[in-house]
Amino acid sequence: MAINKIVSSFADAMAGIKDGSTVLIGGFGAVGQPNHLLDALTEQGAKDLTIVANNAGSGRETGIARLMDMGRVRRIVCSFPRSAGSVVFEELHSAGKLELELVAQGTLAERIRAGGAGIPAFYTATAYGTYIGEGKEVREFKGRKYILEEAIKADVALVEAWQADRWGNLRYRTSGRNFNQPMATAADLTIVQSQHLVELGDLGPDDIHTPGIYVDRVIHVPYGDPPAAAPLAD
Amino acid sequence: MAINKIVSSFADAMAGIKDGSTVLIGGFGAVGQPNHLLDALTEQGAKDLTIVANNAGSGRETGIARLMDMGRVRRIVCSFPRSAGSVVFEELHSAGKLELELVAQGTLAERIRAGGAGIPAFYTATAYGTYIGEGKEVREFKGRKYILEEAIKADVALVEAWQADRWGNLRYRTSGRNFNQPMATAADLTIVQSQHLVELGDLGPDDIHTPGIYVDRVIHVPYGDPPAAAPLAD
Amino acid sequence: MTATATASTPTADNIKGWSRRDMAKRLAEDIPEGWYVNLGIGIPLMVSDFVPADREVVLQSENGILGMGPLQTKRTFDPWIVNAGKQNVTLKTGASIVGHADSFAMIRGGHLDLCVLGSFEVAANGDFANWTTSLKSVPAVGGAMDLAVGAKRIWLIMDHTSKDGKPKLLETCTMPLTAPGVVKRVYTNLAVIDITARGFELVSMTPEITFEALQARTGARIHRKD
Amino acid sequence: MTATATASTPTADNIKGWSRRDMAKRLAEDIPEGWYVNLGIGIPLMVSDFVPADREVVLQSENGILGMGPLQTKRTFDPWIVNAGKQNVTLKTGASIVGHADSFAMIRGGHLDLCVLGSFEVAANGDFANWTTSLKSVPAVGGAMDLAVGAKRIWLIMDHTSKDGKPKLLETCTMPLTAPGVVKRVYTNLAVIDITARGFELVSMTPEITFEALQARTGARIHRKD
Repeated sequence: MAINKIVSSFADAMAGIKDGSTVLIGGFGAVGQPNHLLDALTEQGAKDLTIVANNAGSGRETGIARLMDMGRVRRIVCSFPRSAGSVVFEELHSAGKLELELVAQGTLAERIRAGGAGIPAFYTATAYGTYIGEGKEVREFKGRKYILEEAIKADVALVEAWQADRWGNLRYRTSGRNFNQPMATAADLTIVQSQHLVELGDLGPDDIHTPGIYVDRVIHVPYGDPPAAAPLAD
Repeated sequence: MAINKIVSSFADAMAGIKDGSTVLIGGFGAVGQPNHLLDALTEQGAKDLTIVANNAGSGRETGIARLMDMGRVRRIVCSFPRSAGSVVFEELHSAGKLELELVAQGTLAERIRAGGAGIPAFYTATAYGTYIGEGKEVREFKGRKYILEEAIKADVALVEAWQADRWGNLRYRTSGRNFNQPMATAADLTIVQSQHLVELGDLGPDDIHTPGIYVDRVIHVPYGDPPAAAPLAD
Repeated sequence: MTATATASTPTADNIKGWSRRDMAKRLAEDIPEGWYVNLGIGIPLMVSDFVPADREVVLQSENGILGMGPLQTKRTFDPWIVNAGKQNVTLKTGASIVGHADSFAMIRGGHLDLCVLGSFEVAANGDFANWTTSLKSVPAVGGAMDLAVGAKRIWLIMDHTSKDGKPKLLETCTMPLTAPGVVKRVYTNLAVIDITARGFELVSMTPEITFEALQARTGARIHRKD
Repeated sequence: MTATATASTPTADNIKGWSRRDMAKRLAEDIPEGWYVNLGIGIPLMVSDFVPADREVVLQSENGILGMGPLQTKRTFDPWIVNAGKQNVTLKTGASIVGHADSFAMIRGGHLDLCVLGSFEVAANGDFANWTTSLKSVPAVGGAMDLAVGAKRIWLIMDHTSKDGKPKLLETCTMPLTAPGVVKRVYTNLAVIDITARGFELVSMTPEITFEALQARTGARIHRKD
């Protein structure tokens, strides 16, 4: 026998995700988004979800937007809900069908990191004295004011990686690291779609971005490159 | 002109360290200890120092023990002050000439990480209900009790790395990473002794353990391997 | 100090002042070699084009890049590298990548020498408002509040007045704050103004305008440097 | 429950029970494949020698190793790799290294399935004391308190009594606690005992001893499993 976290079907990858789960979704822009896992979650059927992600999706046909459009999301925790194309978010939110918790991007990242690190709460200067900080506990340390923020610990994390081995050790490709790295640490069930599967030992001990202890399942999804963000100059 | 953090003398590396400074010292056991920087600090003359390190030195001739033996350390913050050979620590501490703040190892690492990350304080379950946690603020989150711990931010960090470039980007070798990595982020002046100097660009963007923003000065100290911890079997 | 000496409609004299490129260039020339700098989306990002070629300045992008280079061209295309504005950018030699938690630890830990942001409003006490004009619709905040409190200094690059001539440099911000008391300097089309303990302090201004006319376009007293 | 039925000096019958190797072996056989395990310095580290060869268990070392292998030999010598006890150890294929902050984030974040520690005392409520016998001299704590609260379960491996026959499994610890209420199971030379809501519960014991004699050597009631 041997540890083998690699699964061969999306059904196996998604098995056991319950209604009411909190789901972390990696990615920043189009880079590092676990789109195939999002599609698989849509297929799997869990509903009444809380989604934690930097953005609230765009368009209607894919990813977070599709999941929301199907009425499967009760609440979203994010820093940048509104952007070009976030039509589903805006429809549902303005109709009162989707709760929003707006979080500063760094606080979001740190709350997730804290969730993975066993820190239940921490103080931060970010958002003190602003609308987002209103109602939060304020405390002074060494003459500066901070607010208290609590950790985010999730049931499920959906992560995209560049390379993975059977222990679940991961490497990301440049900007694909983003939220994937902290999110991988902060869920009871971390599911990874990886562009490449490699042999155990191919990733050097000093070169692993996410140690396998954080990863539960890996599925091979060699989908290629994300789309270009915009037309480029010659 | 160009950014060049590489200095060529220990005097340049240590310039400006003031009496009364708090100094973080990397290393765990003999591995990753910035011994040449410690000698240079001894030479430089700053006194009334607060030292933050996992151990309180061993022997009398080198490193932290020598600095303490010369009467230059007022206070030490560490998790494992007492071990085989910590004679100078024990002499000074029992004579009332050296203050000790005993901190659980993980709390020490996290307080340093918090210092580098702009988190003034955080809650942790470690040491709740123990002698070390006595007198600290207790707070309950989701039914579990935690104590409040404040960040450690230092004036100086002494760090040992395996590779460094002129921007101060660093890589460590296996167990040499230890406290060096968080400590590099948590001081106003981070000074690195590096076994190897490499050209800018030799360290791949995905492979840098400490980005150069955290590093102020680098000196080339190709001292070779640390000693074996103990005699080995054949 | 009153503004009675100036025209009742301050913009009627049609002073345009510096162009956006001029503003970005002035700001770029004030960045010393070796600074670590985060440039906000939009005009702030233009600053990178004007850093003198012989001066090494390291640009950070909140999504985890330290050592960001210019926008990609078809020749340098790599869709895996994006900046905070989700544009495809290049990496400079020496660049490093970290994840989001480590990137914001870098930002919030006080390691950036400078963050340059655009803004709707700024007040004489250093408050500024750049993330939303109103809380009526759902706003997006992104990394603005983290950068605002985390960088060693915040410089704003913004128009001195709104299109209809209303001051954007004020005694007190009217829009939802991004952060209180953090702005150190403002580069506008009309002037460069420091924010100190006594409020707005003039550093320089476009030759097209008089001090009195500048004051008339500003919602709080501008002090001259001693 | 009283201990009156047993000899007044419980160790006079000279029962030794299991050897340290036996204890380590019993514990090792209870670790399922795929668990992430931190083994404390000393006897706990012996456990790694007895994990069945066909069972993959991943060992963590608090100084940043995940996937630690056996001690180095002269043939595999690499002075850059040490464990928490500062012994030179090997890395297994698939091992990864992190720094101290990330290693203790792993430990404190509840990611280890198991931590095995030695102990001076353990109480029926799950409290244990393994870091110092007294606060009179300066103690060293290291990572014990972090591991104690961070791992999903704490199993202790320890002698059932002191050399002079005093129980180490107690109603209440007398020495300074490492952590309150965290121990799930105790492997001693005489028995394997779970700690549940009702206190000590016998899992198994050495055939050399009777339940009554075991109880007499224990400072709190031992329940039989239902």
